[in-house]
Amino acid sequence: MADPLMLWISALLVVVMWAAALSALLLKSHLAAVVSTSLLSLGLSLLFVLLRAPDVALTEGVVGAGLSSLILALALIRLGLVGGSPREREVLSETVGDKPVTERGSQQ
Amino acid sequence: MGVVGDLFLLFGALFCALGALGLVRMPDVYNRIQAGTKAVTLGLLSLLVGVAFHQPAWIPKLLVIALFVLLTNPVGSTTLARAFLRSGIEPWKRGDKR
Amino acid sequence: MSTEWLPLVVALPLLVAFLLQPLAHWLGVRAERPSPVLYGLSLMTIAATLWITLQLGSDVIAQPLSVTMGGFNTPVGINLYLDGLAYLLLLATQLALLLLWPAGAAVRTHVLLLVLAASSMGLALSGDLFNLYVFYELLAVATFGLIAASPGRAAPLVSFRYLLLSGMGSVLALSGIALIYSHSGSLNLADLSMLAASGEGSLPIAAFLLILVGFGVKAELFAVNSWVPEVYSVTSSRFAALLAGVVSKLAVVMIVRILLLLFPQPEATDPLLLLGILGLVSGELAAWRSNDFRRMLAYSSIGQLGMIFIAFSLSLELGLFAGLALSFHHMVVKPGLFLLLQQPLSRWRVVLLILFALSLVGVPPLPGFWAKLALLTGLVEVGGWLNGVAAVTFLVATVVEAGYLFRIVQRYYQEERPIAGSTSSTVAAVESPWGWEGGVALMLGGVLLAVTLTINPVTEQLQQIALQSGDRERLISTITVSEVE
Amino acid sequence: MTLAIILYTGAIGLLVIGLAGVVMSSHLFRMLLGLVIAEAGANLLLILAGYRWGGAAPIWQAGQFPTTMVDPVPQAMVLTAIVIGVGVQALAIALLIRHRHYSGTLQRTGGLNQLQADLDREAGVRHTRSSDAPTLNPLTEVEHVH
Amino acid sequence: MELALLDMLGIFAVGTVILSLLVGEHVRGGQQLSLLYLLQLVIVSFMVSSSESTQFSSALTLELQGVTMSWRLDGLGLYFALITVATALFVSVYMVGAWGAHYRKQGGSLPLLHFALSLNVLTMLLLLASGDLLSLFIGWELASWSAFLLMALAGGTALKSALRYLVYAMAGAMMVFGAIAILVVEAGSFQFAAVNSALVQLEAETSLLLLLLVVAGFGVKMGLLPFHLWQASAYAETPGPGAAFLGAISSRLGLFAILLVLFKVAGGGWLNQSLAGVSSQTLLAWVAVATIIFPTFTAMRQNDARELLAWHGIGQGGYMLLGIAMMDPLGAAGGLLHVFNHATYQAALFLAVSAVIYRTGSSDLNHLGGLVVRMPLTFVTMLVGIIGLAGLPPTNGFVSKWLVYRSLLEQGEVLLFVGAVVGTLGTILSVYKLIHNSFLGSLRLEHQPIREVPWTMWLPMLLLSLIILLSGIFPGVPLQWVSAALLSIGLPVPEFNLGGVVAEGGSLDMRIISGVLFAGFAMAALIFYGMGGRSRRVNPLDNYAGGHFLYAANRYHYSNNFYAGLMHLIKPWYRGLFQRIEQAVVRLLAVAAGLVQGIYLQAQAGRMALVVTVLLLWWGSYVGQGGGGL
Amino acid sequence: MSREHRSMAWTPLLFSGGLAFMLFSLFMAVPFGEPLMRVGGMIQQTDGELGAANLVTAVVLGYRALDTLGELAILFAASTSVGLILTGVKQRTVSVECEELGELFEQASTLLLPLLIMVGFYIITHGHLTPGGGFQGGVIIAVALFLPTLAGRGAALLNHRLIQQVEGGAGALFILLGVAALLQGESFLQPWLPVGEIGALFSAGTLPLLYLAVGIKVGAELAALLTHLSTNVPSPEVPR
Repeated sequence: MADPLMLWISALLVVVMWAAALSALLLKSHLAAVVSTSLLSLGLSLLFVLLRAPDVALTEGVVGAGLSSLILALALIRLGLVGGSPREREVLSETVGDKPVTERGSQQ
Repeated sequence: MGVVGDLFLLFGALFCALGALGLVRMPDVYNRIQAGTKAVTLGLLSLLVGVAFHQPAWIPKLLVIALFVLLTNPVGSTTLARAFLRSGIEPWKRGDKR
Repeated sequence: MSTEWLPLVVALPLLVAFLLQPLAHWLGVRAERPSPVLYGLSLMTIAATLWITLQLGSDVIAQPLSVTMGGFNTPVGINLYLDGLAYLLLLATQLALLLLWPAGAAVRTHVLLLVLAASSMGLALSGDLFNLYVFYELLAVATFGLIAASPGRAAPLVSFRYLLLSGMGSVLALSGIALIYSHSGSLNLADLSMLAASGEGSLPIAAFLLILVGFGVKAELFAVNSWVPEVYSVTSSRFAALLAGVVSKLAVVMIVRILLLLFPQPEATDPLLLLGILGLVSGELAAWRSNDFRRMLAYSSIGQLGMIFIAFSLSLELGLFAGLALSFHHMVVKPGLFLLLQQPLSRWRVVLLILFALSLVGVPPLPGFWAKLALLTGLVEVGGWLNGVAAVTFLVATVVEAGYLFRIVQRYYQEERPIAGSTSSTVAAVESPWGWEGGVALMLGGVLLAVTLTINPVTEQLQQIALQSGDRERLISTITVSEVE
Repeated sequence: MTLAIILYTGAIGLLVIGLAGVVMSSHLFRMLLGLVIAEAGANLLLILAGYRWGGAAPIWQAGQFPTTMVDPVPQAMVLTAIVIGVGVQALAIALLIRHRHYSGTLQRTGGLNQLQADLDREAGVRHTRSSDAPTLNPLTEVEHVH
Repeated sequence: MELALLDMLGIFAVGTVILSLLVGEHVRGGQQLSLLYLLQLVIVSFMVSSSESTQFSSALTLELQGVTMSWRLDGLGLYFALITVATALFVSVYMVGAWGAHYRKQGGSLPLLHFALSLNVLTMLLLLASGDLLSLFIGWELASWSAFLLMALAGGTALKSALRYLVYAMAGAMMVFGAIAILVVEAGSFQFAAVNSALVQLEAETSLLLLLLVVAGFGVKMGLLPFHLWQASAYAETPGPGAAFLGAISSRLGLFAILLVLFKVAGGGWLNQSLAGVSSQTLLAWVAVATIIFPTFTAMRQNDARELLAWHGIGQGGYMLLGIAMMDPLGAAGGLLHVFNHATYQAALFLAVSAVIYRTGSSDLNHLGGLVVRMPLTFVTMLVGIIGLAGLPPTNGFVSKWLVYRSLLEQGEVLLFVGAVVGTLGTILSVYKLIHNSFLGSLRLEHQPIREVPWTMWLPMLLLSLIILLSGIFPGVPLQWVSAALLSIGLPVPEFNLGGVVAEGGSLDMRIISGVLFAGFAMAALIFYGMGGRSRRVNPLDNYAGGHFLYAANRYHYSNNFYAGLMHLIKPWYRGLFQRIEQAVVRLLAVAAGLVQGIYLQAQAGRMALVVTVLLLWWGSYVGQGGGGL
Repeated sequence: MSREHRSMAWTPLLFSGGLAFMLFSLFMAVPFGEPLMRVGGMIQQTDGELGAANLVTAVVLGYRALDTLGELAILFAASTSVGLILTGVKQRTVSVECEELGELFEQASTLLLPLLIMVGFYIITHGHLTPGGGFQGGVIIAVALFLPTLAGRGAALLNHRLIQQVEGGAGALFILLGVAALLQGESFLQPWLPVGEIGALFSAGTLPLLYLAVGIKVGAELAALLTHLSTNVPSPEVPR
C-alpha cells in the first residue's frame, strides 16, 4: 500500500532517530548529546512531513530542533558541562563565572 | 521557462551534492565548513531561482528565503570557525595527517 | 447566572495570573516583598470563583450540568462537567486555597498559585481525556515551580526528581491516550463511555494501566510516589498541606472518573487494588520507620492514598462511597497535621493533633471511623482473596498507623518538659499565639467535629454523590442533552 | 504493514530508549535528555494514531478539504504536547542550574546522598545509630525485667 | 423523650467529665467529682438492687449510617458498672486531698488526671451498656483510648509503655473490627439477634474462628497470654490512683466483652465445638492457666511494687477466664465473682503502694522496708489486700478461687487444677515479697521521719479493706449480682446464700469459716495474753548477722535479690519467651519497613516505576485476553 | 541511603525491553493507517464552519481552544517558574564577548532581527491558512529577540518590563476574546467574528486574533525564558 519510497525514507529516518537517541544518551560529550537530540528532532520533523502533518513538522522543527536545542545549549554553558579541552574549560569558567559552592556547602 | 528552471534546479542540486562530498573529502574542520557553506549556498540559491521559474507567484517569499540564506550561512560558518579556532583546533597544513 | 459562565472558574485565575506581573510593575511592587494588594487580588479571584461555583452549583447533586466550550457539540469540542463530586472538589480546592494562601509571598509565587488554582479546578471539571492531561501538566509545572521556590538547599533537586518522575508518567499517559484514541477515535469521556461496550482484548486494559501509572504520579500511587517524602519535607507546611490535602485527591478522583466511565470491566480495578495494597503497606511501614515527623506524615499520606485506591477499586456504590469518604476525610485531616507539626507544640495544639490523629487512625465516633468501616465492610462484602488480603493489610496498617502517629505525643513531652520543669504557670506563658496556620488547623478540627456530629446527613449526601458519579447513563444523558441545546 | 512496523518500531523505540535513559543515566542532564527523547517518541505515537493511507494534510486545497485526509485531532494534540514538553524542559534546566549552584554536582548518587543529608538536617534528625536499626521504635525501646 | 434511669447515669457521667475540666485545677475541687461518682454509684446500686427489672434501656437510640444504636444495661453490664463506678469513687476520694496537691507539685496536671479518670468511667459505662455490635465496638475503642490517655499522662517512660499498649490495643481492636465486619456483612445488621442467626448459618469452623478472633482481640485488653506484655508496665507507670483504677477494672472489660460476644451474642454453645481436634473450651482453659502461671511468676521477679501488682493483675485475669470457661455454675460464678474481688484488693493494694510512694517517693522493693511502724494503716490495707490476692480466708479472694477450684475438680480437670494451684503458690510467695520488702524488716534511716498518710488517702484504703473482708465473710451479696449477670448471659447459676454457695459436693459457708478463723485468732490471742505474753520492743540495731554486729551504717534487711534460690531454680523457664517473640515481630517489621523505605530512597526513582509498569502491562495482556469493555 | 548494586544495573534494560515489547504488541493490534476518525470525521464534515483553511488550526483554536489556553498557561507557568528559580543565582552574562564572536555576527544579528520577526509574524498571521501558527511564529520571534542577547547587547532590546506587559496583555487578550463570546450570550471561547471566505487572509473570525495573542505571548514568554536561562539580568523589579 505504501509506496516504497516512503518506506525507505521512513526506515532511514527511524534509523537516524534511533542512532541520535542512543548517541544522545551514550556519547561522553554533553555538547554532542545536545546536538544529537537536535538531530533527532530534525528527523522527527521530516517524518512528520512524511506523515502529512505539516503543522506538527513545523512545530517540531522550530521548537524541537531549534528552541529546545538552544535551551539545552544554554544550559550546557550555565551548567559548565561543555568543553572537553582544558583550554575550553578555562575560557568557559572565565566567561561564565559560575563556580560551584561545594566548599560552602560542606561547611554548613 | 520550464527548461531554464529545470536547469537551475539541476545546477543547484549538483552543488549541494558537491558540498556534501566536500564534507567527507576535506581534511579538517575549517575546510569542511567552507565546503558546506560556499557550495551549498550557491546550490540553494540556484534551487530557489529554479523554483522561481516554475512558480512565479512565490517570488517574494523566495526572495526572503534567499536573503535569509545569504545572511545566515556565512555568518554561521564564520562563527563556527572562530569557535573552533578559539577552542584550540589548529588549521590543517599540507603534510598533516587527515 | 447562566451555566455558560462556568469556564470562568478556570479562566479567571488564569487571567489574573497573566496580568499580575504587569500589574506589579504598575504598582511598583518589588518581586521579593509581600504585597498586600496582590495578595488581596489573588484571594479575591479565588473568592470570585467560589462565588461562581456557589451560584451555579447549588443543585448539581440533583441535576449535574455540562457546559460545552466554544459551543461545539461534545465529541468534537471539550466540555466541562459539573456534578456533585466535581462541585465538592471545587469547593474544597477553593476553600483550601483561600485558607492556605501564603500571605508574604513574592509576586511570582502568587502567579504560580493562581495557575495552580486554575489547573486544579480544570482537573475537577474537565470532561475530556486530553484536556485532563493538559490541566494535569499545568498543575505539575506550577507545582514544580512552587516546590523549587521553597527555601532549603534540597528543594531544586527534589523538584527535579519529581519532574522526571512526572515526566515519565506523562509520557506513559500520553501513549495510553494515543492507544485509546487510535482505538476509539474520540477523547470525550462521555463519548468514550458510550463506546465502552464495544471493545475487546487487552488493549483497553493496557491503555488504562498506562494512564493509571501516568496520572498516578500525583495521586501518590505506589511505585510512582517516591517524590512524596522528599517534596513534603522541603516545602512549606501550607503547601504540603495543599498538595497532600487537595491536589492528590484531584488526581485520584480523575483516575477514578476515567476508570468508572471508560473501563467498566472488572479486570481494570484489580491493579488499582493491588497497587493500593502495596502503597498502603509501603507507606505505613516507611512512616513507622521514618525518623522525622514531616516525612512520617508524607509516608502516611502514601498509605492513606493506598487505602483510598483500595476503596475505589471496589467500584461498587459502597466502594465509591468509602473512597470518597476516605478522600474527604484525609483532605481535612492531613492538612491539619501538616500545619500543626510546623509549630512548637503547646498543650492545646497537641490536643488538636491528637484529635486529627485519632480520626486518621479511625477511632469512633470521629469521621475517620465511619469511612474505614465503610471500606472494611465493602471489602468483606465483595469478597475474593485479594480483597481479603486488602482487608487484612488494612487492619494491620491501622495498627502500625496508631503506633507511629502517637509518637507525636512523645514529641510534645520532649518539647514541653524542659519548659514545665518548675511550675505549670510557665507553660501557659509560653503558649504562643495560634497564628494563621494554627487557626486553620483549629478550623479543620472544628470541621472534623462538626462532621462527627452531623455524620448522618453528611454521609447521606456523600452517598448520593457517589451514586451519581458512578452513574454512567446519567453522564451520557447529561452531555447529550446539552448537545441538543 | 511494513511501514507500520517500521514507524511503530521507531516511535516505541524512541519512547523506551528515552525512558531507559531516564532510569539508567547517572547524570542528571542525561536524564533530562532521556525525557526529551521519550516525549518525542510519544508524540510520534500520537501522530501515527491519526495517520491515514493516502491521506492528505488537513488543509483546504483547491477549494475544498481533501476527501481522504489524515486526522487533524492528534496533530493538534501533538502541537500541544510539544509545547508542553519544551516548557517542562526549560523548567527542568532552571532546576538543574539551581541545584548545581547549591551542591556543585550533577551526578545522580552524589546529589541524592546530599539530598537525604539535607533533608535530615532540616528535620533535625541526627544519625547516632546505624541506619539499619529502626529508630524511635515504641515496642523495642521499652525494656523490662522479665 | 423520657429520661430513663440509664440516661440519668449517662448524664452524670458526662457531667463528671465536663466538671473535671472545670474544677479539676483545684485540689478541693475533686470533692465535687467524688460526689458525682457517688451519685452514679447510687444510681447503679439502685439498678442492681431493683427487683422489678433486669434490664435498663436507655431512651436514647441513635440512627447512624442506617444502623440503629441502642444502649441498655443488663445483669452483666450492671455488675461491671457497679465495680467501675465504685472503684472510681474510691480512687477519686483518694485523689482529692493531699495526694492531689502532691501530684500537682510534682508537675502533673490534676485536671487532666481527673478528666482522664472520668472519661474512662464514661466510656466504660458506654461499653458496658452497648446494645449492639456497633455500639460495642465504639465503646470498646473509646474505652481503650481513654485508658491510653490515663496511661500516657505521666510522660517519659510511662508514655513509652502507653505507646506499647496502644499498639497492642489497636491490634486487638483490629482483630475485633475484622471479625465484626465479617459478621455484620453476613448478618446484614449490627443487632445481636441477627448476628446470632448469621453465626448459625455460617460454616461451623468459620464461625468458631471468627469467635476465637474476637476472643483474642478482646483478650488483648485483659492480657491473655500471648498479648500480655504491655499491661504491667503500662499500668505501673500510670499515676497512682489511675493505676488503681486501671488495675482494678479496666482490663476486666476484655472479659466483659468476651462474655458478651461468646455467650450473649453467639449463644455459648460454640465453646463445645472443636477446631482441629481441640475443643475450644480446652483451648481457652489452657490459655487461662498459662495466663495464671507465667505472669504470676514474672511478678515474683519484679522489684518495683507497682510492676509486681500489675503483673499479678494479669495473672488473676486467668482465674476469671478459667472459671468461666468451665461453664458450670460454680466455675462461672467463681470466675465472675473474682472480677469483683480482684477489683477490691487490687485497688486497695495499688492505693497502698501509692501511699508508700507518696511518703517515701519510691516503690522500689529493694529500698524500702520497716514502714509498718510509720504507716500502720497502710500496712493493714496491704495486709488485707495481699491475703485477698493470695486467696486465703477470710477474704473474698478465697471464695472465688475456691469456687473455681471446686469447679475444676468437679469437671475432673486435674491438670488445670494443678496449674491453678501452682499459680496460687506463686501468688502467695510474691505477695509476701511485696509486704515483707516494704513494710517488714528494719526501717531505713531516710524513712525515719515519715508519718502515716492523711485521712483522705487512708480512708478509701481502709474502706476497701473492709469491703474485702466483709464480702469475704458474706459472699452472698456479690454472688447475688453475679447470679444476675450469669442469668443475663445464659450461664447456669449456682445456689447460694449469704454466707456462700450451696453445692452438692460440699457447700461453702464463709460465715462458718470466718467464725472458725476468728475464733482461732481469738483463742491464740487469749493464749498469748493469758499466758502473760507481751510484745517486746527490740532495738532494730540490737541484732547481728554472721557474727557481726550491725550498725546504723549497714542495716541488714534481706530484701535485695529476694527468693534468690527459687529464682535460680526456675530461671531456665524464664528466658523471656514472649518478649523475644515480640521483638522478633518488631524486627521483622523493621526489616520489611527498611526494605520498602529502600524503594523510596532509591537513587533512581523511575526504576521502580518502570518495573511496575511493565509488570502491570504484562498482567494486563494476560488478563485482557478474556475480553472486556471499551 | 542509596544503595546501588552494580550487578543489578542491567535490570532496567530488561524491563525497558519488556516495555517495548508490550507497547509494540499493543499498538500493532490497532489497524494502522485506518483511523476511526470519529471526531476527526465530524470535523471534516463540518466543512470549514470556522472558516479556517487549516483544520489543525481550527482544532487548536476552535474545537479544543481550552487545551490551547492550558498550554499557554503551561508555558507561562514554566517561564514564571524559571524566573522564580533563577533569581539570585549569581552569574555574569553568558554571552561571549563581541569581539570573540566577530563583527560579522553582530552585524548579521542586527540585520536578521527584523527579518526573523517579520517571518514570525507572517507565520502567525497565516496560521489559519497554512501550516504554522502562533506557537511556531512565537518561537521564531522569541529567537529573533534573543539574537541580540547572544551577540552581547541584550539588555537594550529585552526590556523585561515591556516584555512582561506584552505577555500579560496577550494572554489576557486570549481569555478576553473568549469572555467576549460569553458576554454575547454564547459559550466561552466561541469564535464570534464573521467567518468570511475560507482561504482569505482576513477570514476565520476570531481565530487569527487568537493566534496573534498566542504568538505574541509565546514570543514574549520564550524570549524572557531564554534571557533568564542565559544571563542573570537582575530582575527589573529589583534594581540592584
